[in-house]
Amino acid sequence: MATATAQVNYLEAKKGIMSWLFSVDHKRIGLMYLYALITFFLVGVTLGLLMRYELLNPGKDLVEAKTYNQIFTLHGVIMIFLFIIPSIPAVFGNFFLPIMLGTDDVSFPRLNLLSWWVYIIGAIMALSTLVFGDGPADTGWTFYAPYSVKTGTNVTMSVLAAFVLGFSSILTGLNFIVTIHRLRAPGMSFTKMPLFAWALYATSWIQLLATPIIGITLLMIVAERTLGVGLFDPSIGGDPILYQHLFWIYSHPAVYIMALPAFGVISELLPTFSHRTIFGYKAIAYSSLAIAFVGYFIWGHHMFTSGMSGTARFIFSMLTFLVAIPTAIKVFNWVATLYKGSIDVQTPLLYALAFIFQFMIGGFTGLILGALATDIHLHDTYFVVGHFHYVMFGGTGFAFFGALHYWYPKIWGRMYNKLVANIAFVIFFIGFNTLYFPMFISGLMGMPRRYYDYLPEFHIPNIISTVGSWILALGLILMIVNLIVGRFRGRKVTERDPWGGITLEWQTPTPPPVQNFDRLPELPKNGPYDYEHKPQIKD
Amino acid sequence: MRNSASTFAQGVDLSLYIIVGISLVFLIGITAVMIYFVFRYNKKRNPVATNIEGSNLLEVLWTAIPTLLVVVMFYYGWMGFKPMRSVPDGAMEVKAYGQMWKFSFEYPDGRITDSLVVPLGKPVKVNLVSRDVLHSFYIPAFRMKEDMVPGKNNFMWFEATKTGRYDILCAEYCGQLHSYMLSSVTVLPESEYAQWLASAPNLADEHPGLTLLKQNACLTCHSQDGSKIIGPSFRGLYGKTEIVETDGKEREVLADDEYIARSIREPNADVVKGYMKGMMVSYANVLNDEQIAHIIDYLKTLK
Amino acid sequence: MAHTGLVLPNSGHNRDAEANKFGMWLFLFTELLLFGGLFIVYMVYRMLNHEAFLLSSFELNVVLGTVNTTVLLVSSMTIAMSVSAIQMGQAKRSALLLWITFALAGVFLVIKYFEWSAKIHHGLFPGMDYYNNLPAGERLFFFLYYVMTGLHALHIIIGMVIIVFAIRQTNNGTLTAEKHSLTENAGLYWHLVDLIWIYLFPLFYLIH
Amino acid sequence: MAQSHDQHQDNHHDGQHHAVPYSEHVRTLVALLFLTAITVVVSVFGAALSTLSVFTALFIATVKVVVVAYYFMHLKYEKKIYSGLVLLVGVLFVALSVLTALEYLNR
Ligand code: HEA
Ligand code: HEA
Ligand code: HEC
Ligand code: CUA
Ligand SMILES: [Cu+2]
Repeated sequence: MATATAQVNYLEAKKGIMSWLFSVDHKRIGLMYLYALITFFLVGVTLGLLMRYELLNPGKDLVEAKTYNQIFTLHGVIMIFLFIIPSIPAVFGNFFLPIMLGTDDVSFPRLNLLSWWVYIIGAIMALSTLVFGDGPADTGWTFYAPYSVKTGTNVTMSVLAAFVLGFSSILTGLNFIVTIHRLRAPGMSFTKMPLFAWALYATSWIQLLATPIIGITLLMIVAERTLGVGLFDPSIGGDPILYQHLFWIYSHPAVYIMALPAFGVISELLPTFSHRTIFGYKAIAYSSLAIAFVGYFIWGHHMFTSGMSGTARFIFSMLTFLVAIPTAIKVFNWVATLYKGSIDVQTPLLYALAFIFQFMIGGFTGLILGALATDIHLHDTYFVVGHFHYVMFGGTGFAFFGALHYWYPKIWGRMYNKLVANIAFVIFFIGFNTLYFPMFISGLMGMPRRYYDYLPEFHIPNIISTVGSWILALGLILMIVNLIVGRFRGRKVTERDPWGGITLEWQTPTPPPVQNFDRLPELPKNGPYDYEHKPQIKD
Repeated sequence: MRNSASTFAQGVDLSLYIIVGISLVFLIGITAVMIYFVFRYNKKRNPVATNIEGSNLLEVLWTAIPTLLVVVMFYYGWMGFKPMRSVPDGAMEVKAYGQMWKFSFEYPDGRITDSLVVPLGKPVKVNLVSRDVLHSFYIPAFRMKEDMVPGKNNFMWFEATKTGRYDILCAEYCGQLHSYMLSSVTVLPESEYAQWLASAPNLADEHPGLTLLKQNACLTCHSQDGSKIIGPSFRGLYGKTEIVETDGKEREVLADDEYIARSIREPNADVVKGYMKGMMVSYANVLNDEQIAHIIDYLKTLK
Repeated sequence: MAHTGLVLPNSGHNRDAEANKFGMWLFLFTELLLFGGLFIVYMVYRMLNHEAFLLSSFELNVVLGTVNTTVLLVSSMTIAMSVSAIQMGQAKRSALLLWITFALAGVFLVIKYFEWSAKIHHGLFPGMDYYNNLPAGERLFFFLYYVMTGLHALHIIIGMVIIVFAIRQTNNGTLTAEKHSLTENAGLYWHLVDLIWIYLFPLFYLIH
Repeated sequence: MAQSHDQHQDNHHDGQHHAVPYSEHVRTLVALLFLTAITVVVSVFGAALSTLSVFTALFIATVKVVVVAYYFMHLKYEKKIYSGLVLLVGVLFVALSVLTALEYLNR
């Protein structure tokens, strides 16, 4: 067995910006995604802050109606296509999937680099609308026809950007599927794979099979705008509702592209910090596949008021409820994993617990929207805005930051200040709930979304929300500053396993060498979370 | 929740309470258990973890119970919704038009209004028509919403249960002034409603051209004071020389009767320089020659 | 780059022809669904404009369509043979078969070109007068016809580029009986182009 | 779907083991041309049976697609998982279409 000779960790292996931009090392690509993502996230979040400021009072506070409309569209486009869809797979999937499988890289390293570049090109296209043409699109991230065909703003570029970003997503998914099928360590069968890998596997299939449909749909919008032919134009018999079908055939499954990797992260965090095996491994693993599959057939719940046939509304509502069941299974198994553990309360665990709480609120409000009667009332109100921020930000966003705190020492070989991290978490958590919970109230009262101005009776919830956004901002700034400071000044971490984790990334040196392993990885005897037979690793 | 004023409110609110109720039980229960575990099995209190792989009984239980519960939720959702799509016979019919950024209503007797007036306790069917892009006709107090889709006839119906005035909001994003696309529905006791219906539409002594501009929402895009909204201002339009683009070529035209009438009937034939083609839709089937003449007549007064 | 000298048992040689092929299949799935979106649009508009679609399909030339179908099927066979050839180590023959495939693809495009230009000559193209005066349903039909056959033609061109690469690598000896992923994948891609045409042909030319 | 054995590749390379004989390709082509001929004939002479011919045509096209995938694309010789995935994608697409069609049929 080969043992460690001179190890060069991946951070120091090569120097210079070019060695990053054209690196085919999955770890470096993961980090490049991280830096790009955080940048776009800050842009998106700043737009969110602006919107909240505008909504502080009825009437004009800051910007004109048209600008407001452009802001929420760009906010949505950035958050969905540039942040949340790539987030966990592109950063942590890239970095850790190969290591967790016990291999040295993904199946197609150069394709992986290409995905990153395609992503950057798409991002530049999306942001270029700020400068070119008549400003960013003002259609909402859904680009509903026929307004998206009529408006003078730069919809064409925004839509093309989404198309390009879709390709990046497809290539990442393709790479992960092949990697998972071909590069698992000997002895690691599918049912001995870490749950994070399972989650990525299910996600990748959605990326692969749903994204092309929105690609072609968006191209049709471009064709309508530039060639003047009307596929969705009612005046020649086109059907705007068909656009909605095609859009949601992708975009509903896409919400599980956002959620499943987060479920994967939580399934890693809980066993590590409870120091025990996960409860119901198979149930969690297979429920990911079930969610991915059922998720394809419920897109119609976004269109309950569009004049669909009663039959369709019936079917879509029923199927929507089906998807709650595999999610419920996950939640119960997670909570059961805490039972009789030996729980070490660290920052990542706090994010995981907040995730479960907030995702439940998001999920339950999803059920309210999935029920026909209530959705008729709540569709396109702030209730929906509350719902999706709870699942996307309170869920996936929190899982993302949890993952960042969890894998941080492995990635950089340093540790952030834990106390500051916990304080930032508390502020973040309070801010989040203050910001988004009032949206359920204003939604129930009947305040429609995408409103530049609103009736005075909605004033109070809006004030609370806006104040919440400031608290949230404070927490986020504190967290990010803490992480940045830790990167340069933090305590050096050299032990392989600072949290006592068990999956293979904790067997490699910290930070990992270019080839990921300095000795053959050792699998625990009974599955990936078998703490009783945890391989002893010495430095 | 806001006051409820239609027969649907009960079904909607009931399904809301049921789902919220079940959800709260789970939310509070699960959160409490979670927090309890974190304290009880903290590593200080419980230094050695017990490995439990899982339990088939529990898996079955927590698959079956949520399944049952979601069936209940679905059932109430469906029952609350079902009546919304079956209009009772003999419902009174009104046509509602949505266009950027104004609702208007056409009654069977031909009168056109800016806001809806309906009798108490009578089913009213509203036929929803869009003249340009998607809109959504939303009356929160009635728990009722349905989209207006161009090129497609959609409808909704309701029966008001309380007199009063309730907001109508546009709930589907439709462009710049989406949040200003408001109207209201006034529910009158039957006798007052009959009175309203009998009274002649109040035309006041406004210029008929101005009335038409208001009724057709022209003024949401065209100002009368020279400022630019979505379209060019009407002030000083008549008799001015416009630079327009016709079939991709720029040319100058005099804004005379013929040009303005054409701009209303085929707005995309000559597109004024600096404005978007396609924003304004044709009013050829909405305004007749006489009405267009009234409008032109009025535009002449806007010096 | 072997800093540690450690070779993981599952990495290097699992990045092989099998992985390439698997990746290619996954890519084909995305292509199928890309066209799938258009097929759904076709389906819906056909349901909504039944008569108009029937009428319009008479405008298309069944003879040319049939010839083109035959051309594509034959080319599918030649490229499949080319894969067999390289597997048996007959590089020369493999390259020749690829050339034939390439030529047949060219024939397909030329015929398509004549079909399109005949239509355009009649003013049957979005934006032209004749087209603009058609009833709505027929306009939808022709628009879909252009988009779907156009996207298909684009795939043919991409396929031809891949074939040229395969020919070059066969000739300079990069592709061999042991290592011929490119030929195999070019073949798979080409068959996909064929598969899609197999549906496009009846949907546009035959169903009246 | 657990294909744990698919990673224990020994050193022999894939594809090498089955070079499909040319004659099989020729037979496949003949079959495909035959099926094409049927569709054309049915459609040209069966114009009266319009809706019927949609389904016949699509059915024959699907048979052709299966033939191409099975022989030309070597599914016959590949591991079962390939056919399984192709089937899955096919089913998924059909399901999406059917669900959409249902909506429009019930308008
Ligand atoms: C991460 C993204 C994400 C996730 C995971 C979800 C999850 C769900 N969503 Fe959400 N949704 C969005 C993102 C997401 N959504 C977005 C972005 C929009 C708006 C798009 C736009 O218009 O701009 C939206 C809109 C949206 C609508 C349309 C609203 C409208 O416009 O009218 C609906 C309607 O059915 C809905 C339903 C659901 C349901 C039922 C789930 C379910 O998957 C939730 C399942 C989870 C649970 C149920 C909680 C956990 C379970 C338990 C604790 C066990 C106990 C359970 C039971 C007893 C049942 N969502
Ligand atoms: C992951 C996805 C995500 C995330 C994280 C967020 C985050 C936020 N969103 Fe988001 N939102 C969406 C996705 C997301 N949103 C989507 C998809 C829509 C629908 C768009 C549409 O309708 O088309 C939407 C719509 C939407 C609306 C509705 C607009 C409308 O309908 O009119 C509102 C309104 O309040 C809002 C607010 C916010 C706020 C306040 C944040 C907060 O997180 C922001 C909190 C702010 C901070 C934490 C500030 C941090 C500040 C700094 C760090 C300073 C940095 C400074 C510089 C770089 C100079 N969002
Ligand atoms: C949704 C916005 C919108 C509405 C509603 C609208 N218009 Fe317009 N209108 C425009 C735009 C944009 C233009 C400039 C582009 C063009 O010429 O098509 C325009 C141009 C015109 C012109 C030519 C002006 C000039 O300067 O030459 C006239 C006249 C006109 N509109 C009349 C009307 C009338 C009358 C109505 C109502 C019955 C109406 N418009 C409703 C957006 C609108
Ligand atoms: Cu009309 Cu929004
Ligand atoms: Cu959804």
